[in-house]
Amino acid sequence: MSSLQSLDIAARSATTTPTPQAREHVVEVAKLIDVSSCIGCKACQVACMEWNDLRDEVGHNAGTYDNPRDLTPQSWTVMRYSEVVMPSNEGERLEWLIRKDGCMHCADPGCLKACPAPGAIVKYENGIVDFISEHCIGCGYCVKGCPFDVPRISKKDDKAYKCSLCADRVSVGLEPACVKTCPTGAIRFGSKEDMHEFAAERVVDLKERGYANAGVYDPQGVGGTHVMYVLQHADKPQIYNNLPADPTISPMVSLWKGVTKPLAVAAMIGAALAGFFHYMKVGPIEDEDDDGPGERRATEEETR
Amino acid sequence: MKRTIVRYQDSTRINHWFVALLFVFAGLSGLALFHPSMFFFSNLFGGGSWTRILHPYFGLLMVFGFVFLFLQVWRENIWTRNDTEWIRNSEKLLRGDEEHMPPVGKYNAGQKAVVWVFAVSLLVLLITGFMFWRPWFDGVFPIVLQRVAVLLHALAAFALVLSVIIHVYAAIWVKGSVRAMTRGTVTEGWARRHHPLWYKEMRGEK
Amino acid sequence: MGGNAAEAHPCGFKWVIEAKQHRRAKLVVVDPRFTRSAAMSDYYAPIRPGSDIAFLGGVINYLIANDKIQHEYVKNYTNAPFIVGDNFSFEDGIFSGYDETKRKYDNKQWGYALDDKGFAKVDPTLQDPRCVYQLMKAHYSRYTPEMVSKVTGTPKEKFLKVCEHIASTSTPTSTMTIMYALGWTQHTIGSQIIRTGAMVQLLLGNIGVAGGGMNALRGHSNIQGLTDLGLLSNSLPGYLSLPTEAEQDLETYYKPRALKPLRPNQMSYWQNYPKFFVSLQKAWWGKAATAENNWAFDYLPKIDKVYDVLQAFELMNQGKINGYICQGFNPVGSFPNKKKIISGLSKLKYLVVIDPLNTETAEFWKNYGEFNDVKSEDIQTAVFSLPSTCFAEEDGALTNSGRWLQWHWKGAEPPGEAKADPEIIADIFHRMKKAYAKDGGAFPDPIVNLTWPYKIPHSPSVEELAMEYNGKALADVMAPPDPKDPKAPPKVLAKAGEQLAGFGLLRDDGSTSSGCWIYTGAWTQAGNQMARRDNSDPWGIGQTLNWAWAWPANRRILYNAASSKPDGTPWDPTRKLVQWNGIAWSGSDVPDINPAANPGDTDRVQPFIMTAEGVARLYAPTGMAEGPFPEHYEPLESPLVNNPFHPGNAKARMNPAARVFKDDLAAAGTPKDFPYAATSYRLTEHFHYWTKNVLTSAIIQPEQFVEIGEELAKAKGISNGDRVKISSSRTTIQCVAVVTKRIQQLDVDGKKVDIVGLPNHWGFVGVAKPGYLVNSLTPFVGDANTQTPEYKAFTVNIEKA
Amino acid sequence: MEMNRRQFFKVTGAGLSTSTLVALGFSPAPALAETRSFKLAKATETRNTCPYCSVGCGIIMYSVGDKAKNVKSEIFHIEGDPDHPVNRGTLCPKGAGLLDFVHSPNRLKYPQVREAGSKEWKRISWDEAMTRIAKLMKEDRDANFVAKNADGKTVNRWTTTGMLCASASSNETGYITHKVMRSMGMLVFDNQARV
Repeated sequence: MSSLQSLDIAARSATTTPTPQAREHVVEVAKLIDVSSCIGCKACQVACMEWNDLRDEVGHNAGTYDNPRDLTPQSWTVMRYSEVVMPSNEGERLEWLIRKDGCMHCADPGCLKACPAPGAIVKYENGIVDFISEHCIGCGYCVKGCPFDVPRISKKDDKAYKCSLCADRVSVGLEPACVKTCPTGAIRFGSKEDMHEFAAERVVDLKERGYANAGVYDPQGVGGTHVMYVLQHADKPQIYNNLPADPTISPMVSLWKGVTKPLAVAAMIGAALAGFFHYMKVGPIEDEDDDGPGERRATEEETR
Repeated sequence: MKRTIVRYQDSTRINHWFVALLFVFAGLSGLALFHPSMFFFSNLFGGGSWTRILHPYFGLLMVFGFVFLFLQVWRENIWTRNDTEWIRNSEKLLRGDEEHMPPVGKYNAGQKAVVWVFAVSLLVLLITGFMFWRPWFDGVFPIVLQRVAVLLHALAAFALVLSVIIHVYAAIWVKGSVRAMTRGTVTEGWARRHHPLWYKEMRGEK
Repeated sequence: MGGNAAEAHPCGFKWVIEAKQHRRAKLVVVDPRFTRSAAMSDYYAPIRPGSDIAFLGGVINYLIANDKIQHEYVKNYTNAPFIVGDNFSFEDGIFSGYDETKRKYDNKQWGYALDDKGFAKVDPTLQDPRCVYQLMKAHYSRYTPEMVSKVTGTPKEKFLKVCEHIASTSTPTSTMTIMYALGWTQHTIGSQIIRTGAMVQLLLGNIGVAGGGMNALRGHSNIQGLTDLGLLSNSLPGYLSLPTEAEQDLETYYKPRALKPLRPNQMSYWQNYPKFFVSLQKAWWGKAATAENNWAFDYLPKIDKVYDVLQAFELMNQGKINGYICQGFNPVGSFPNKKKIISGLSKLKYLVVIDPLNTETAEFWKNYGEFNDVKSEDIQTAVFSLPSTCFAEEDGALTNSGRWLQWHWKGAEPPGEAKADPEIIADIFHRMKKAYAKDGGAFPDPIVNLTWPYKIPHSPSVEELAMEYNGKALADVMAPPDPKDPKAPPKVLAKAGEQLAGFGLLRDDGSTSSGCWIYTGAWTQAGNQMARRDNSDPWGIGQTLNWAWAWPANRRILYNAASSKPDGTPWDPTRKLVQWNGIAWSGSDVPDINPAANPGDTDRVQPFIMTAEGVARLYAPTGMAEGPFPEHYEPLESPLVNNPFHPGNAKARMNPAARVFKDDLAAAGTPKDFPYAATSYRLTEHFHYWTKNVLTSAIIQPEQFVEIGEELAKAKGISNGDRVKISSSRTTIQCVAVVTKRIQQLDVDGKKVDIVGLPNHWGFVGVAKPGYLVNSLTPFVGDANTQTPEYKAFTVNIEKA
Repeated sequence: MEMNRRQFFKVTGAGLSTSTLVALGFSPAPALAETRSFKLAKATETRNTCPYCSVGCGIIMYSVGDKAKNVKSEIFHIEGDPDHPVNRGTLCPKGAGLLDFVHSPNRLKYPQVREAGSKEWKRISWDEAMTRIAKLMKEDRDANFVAKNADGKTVNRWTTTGMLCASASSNETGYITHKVMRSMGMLVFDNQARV
């Protein structure tokens, strides 16, 4: 019985039976991050911290603007800064590409596929992938499953944490905190369809300004994502601080969590049953002293 | 009173049952994480988190115990040509016909195979287990390596459980075997019938 | 240029992105560093810190040379046709009227040539060699693209590309706005840099039009409000100014302030100065201000010299100041040359700090090891720290960059025993008043007679204070006799006791009172206009006249009559602002001109109503301390040994009228010891020295660092993340080095110049990592007009730590 | 397949035990998938302006309690004001972090004094602090007030005590501060507009 009638669950970790899906006519939401309008001000990081009552520790400056240095259980989104020199119609041009890193909310989430704990990871009907910490057992399988290396396990409580796309705000009809606060409107929120339309407009504008390969990043390798990027150089996503070019769930994970496991369980149960029926059919090899066949032959020899 | 022969010393038996018990714990807690259908086993260990915490320790202890057991029995389990012959005829044995089986020493080929599968799979389980043992080895291994480790761990676990099932069934199937491990002695008939070479050897000494 | 809106004003920068997305606007950024604004730019060009006038002078030269000027705008709305007097001259970097010993100019020699009726002569054809246009053309002919590239270090083709972008807005239908901030103000030639920018905008016809203008991105949330209310050493509320010693009576006091128009029929609004001044005196001293005592003129202190902050700390160091009160201000962090600031404070008898947060100033006497190495026992200053409320714990109005007075409401109680500022000030006032009433003392009159009409004397309510600065009628305010019907009984515009609706109702006969004339209209009889929250934008160009209230008279764009051609029709029909419809001026904003002033008249009322000329000033005969035309001068501490425009004249290396004291001039760093050009600036994650007390800001930008280019790093063997030592002629500090492609090495005047960037958000108090106050490095020198210290261009040396 | 009685019991026994296992509550726990409850549900909203830069963004402050007398209103969340025509609900990293300014550990809570030469603060009452300050100011003014300058002109100025005013305080605070300090003849008097 999910206590969340308004946002039905499309998929649940480690659950072999389908979740309640009668209400599937739900708008799929999406967050669009337009890297070409992002000024890297980190307002989204602060809004996320403040809304979710998270406070990372005050780290060090290691020679870049990236603070905190990486996603952590207390930092669900961080800005990644890369200074690249790209060819442009006026020769070389320095560009400062700043990408908001965080959960991509995949349509086919690797974390959910890898998670062994029932109900620890759920994907709602509107596309949000959320961690239900109360069921999380802290095994770290989600870290193996995620193609974008996003989930982080907290040392304090052994629970996995990541951006929840403000499922609590979205469930009462508000937009996520980072979307609302973004000063330049680089982060937009709405139905995935609308976001694709807006992204297309942005790509047209970017192409006019000399970015021939501008495009939308919505990788189909994971069935499309509910967090999409507009990139000035969509042909080379890796220059955005190694955003994977074609992210898919690792074959190891799909093998590991795919069809092999049920077969293995079946094989084990099968072996036990086979033993049982074999016992029924062939019957045990008795251990009587004298009338066993092998036994008879041996005794005849010595007693002679 | 049937005459019996001593098959296993007390220390070996205690060691065996120590490993067997830990196998049950490690196995059940492992199976809880293996497939959702068996996740309810985690309730035996106090819930999912405790299962995840205890499982590595059970595994470690089991391997630790197994090492001693292995040191005691590995000499008798060296594979000989005779064992290949046994394997070729094992199909008949399964149908209950023991006559055509070649004479066997202390361990027949089936038992040897089981021991070696135990050893290999426990080794793989140990190595791969460390690679994603949270939280102690959290950041030590790259994620790509951990993905391989997780897969191998599952495969090795599967092999181990399967061979344990076979091992247990064999013991039940061949009447009189269980007492070898429970009381350490077997009946002379059992020895003569199943392990003639070992029987001769024991009589030789006696 | 001169500002980094993406980092310092991100939510304001949203509208640059909107313009790019909806109007396909182009963003051009010229900055010593490739900032986060530059990351959004369509075109970026590097520039050496302190060489902005050279760049902009080059732009003026380019516009004139390539005839990219909006001629009709320049001819009608600027003083280009005005004829300059004969004794104005300019040789080798120095204007006429310079007194070298006092380092001051006497601007009487820069006046216009006046005709017999006292009006300035004009030559509409702009051919007269002494007309402003020709003089300007000659003055900036020296700023050739080659010279500009030599001085600024900006590669020539990049400079020309920027000029191309700027020139494209010279047509009436396309416009440009300049968004500048401290990047332009914090130089010894700061005010003149801004004037050069304004001149560029005037040549392009971009002032007074929608989407145009000179947008000063001001710093603090209410810096505009406090400047409007005159909290400056030489000011009174409403941009009135304190009398100087020489002005002993009202007559001489009014004369230089109530400017008579220099062209016939111009509004020259300052001629109403007496109405504003008398209303202020009545607001402050009520009945004690009467016609007999010149409306309590002598209650006001008279100025002998400018007591700006640099002067204050100079006097402190000379032991001439005993007490200092820092209300929400952290001079130890924000003023240049920290050593001099600390030594000044140490000579005080008492220091009072009123602040919601603990600051470096409050603890200047405490030893914080390498970050503040002082001996407490030698500092004999008694320091009082009084906790005050923060924005969330008080009602009131703040005035933003757009001159909007916005009311805000209190959401929580202050922590502990903290009190609101009005309460603290009231407390000081009452104790002083009681002491003077009881034991007398020096000139008690202005204190004991100060009006204090507040219902709760020890805690004046913000509503009462707002109503007071809006102003009210003390007696019935009569309309001036109607010329058409002189006999008609005069109409009563406002009854006694009523709040006044606008400064048009202020009188100089003592019948009205107003604490700040430009704020009249903020709290009228109809109530608190500042609390209005209707954000409708009927014209679709972002004009929300019913949101809050803007001074003056809720006008949102100043000089908006210039958005129409001389005949009153709009320059750009697609973006109308204010135009003449035959009967009156009207449009999407409150007209900044007499609504009935028909543009068709021969001497029409010109849009720039505050200037005596009625038109904008390309040539400034008064008002600027260092010359009517901006001229490039090097910063006090420059990597160059001389001013490339005037290599031979040592007097013209630095701004001849800059605010600098003798010992600081002598102690300035030389290019030999400190070869690298340095600039200090803000990051978007922090607000000066304030947010290092804020955990979220500390998390996203935890530790002090310096930014250097890859060439300098290679030369000094510094790799990314190393600790480095940065030294200027005043001290040495240490921090982490960020080696980046975003700072390029420039070649200037045949020399390679590296730039060192110093963000200034760290100190020894706060939750962020402790750091050095960057202003320990900066020189103690200020702008000639505003005395703003030169934080943006000085020289340092850098070593691996 | 002959299954004798004893074996039969063995099989049914195993089946019985597992089912009791389930009955003992070892069945998989009913999975609750609950998002975090919406924390602003019954908070009190107050409109305010961000105190940092001069864009003057509108903000909404959410505080605990519904202004009931026994509740000391505590702000627990600050967000942008979507109605404000300039920022339309957006906030920069500083504005979004205003909550940590209101609750900064460095907020001053009571008056303190540092005596001349001492190494640390000493807490004092408001009354004692203000009495001493007023006394110091009056003494300094009476001692150094200049009514007439060298050549006899009335100047009525007091330049030996100066003040720096907060550019982040409201117009009302600025107005009353200016009115009081100027009435004392203070000339060394500035605000952040100077830097």
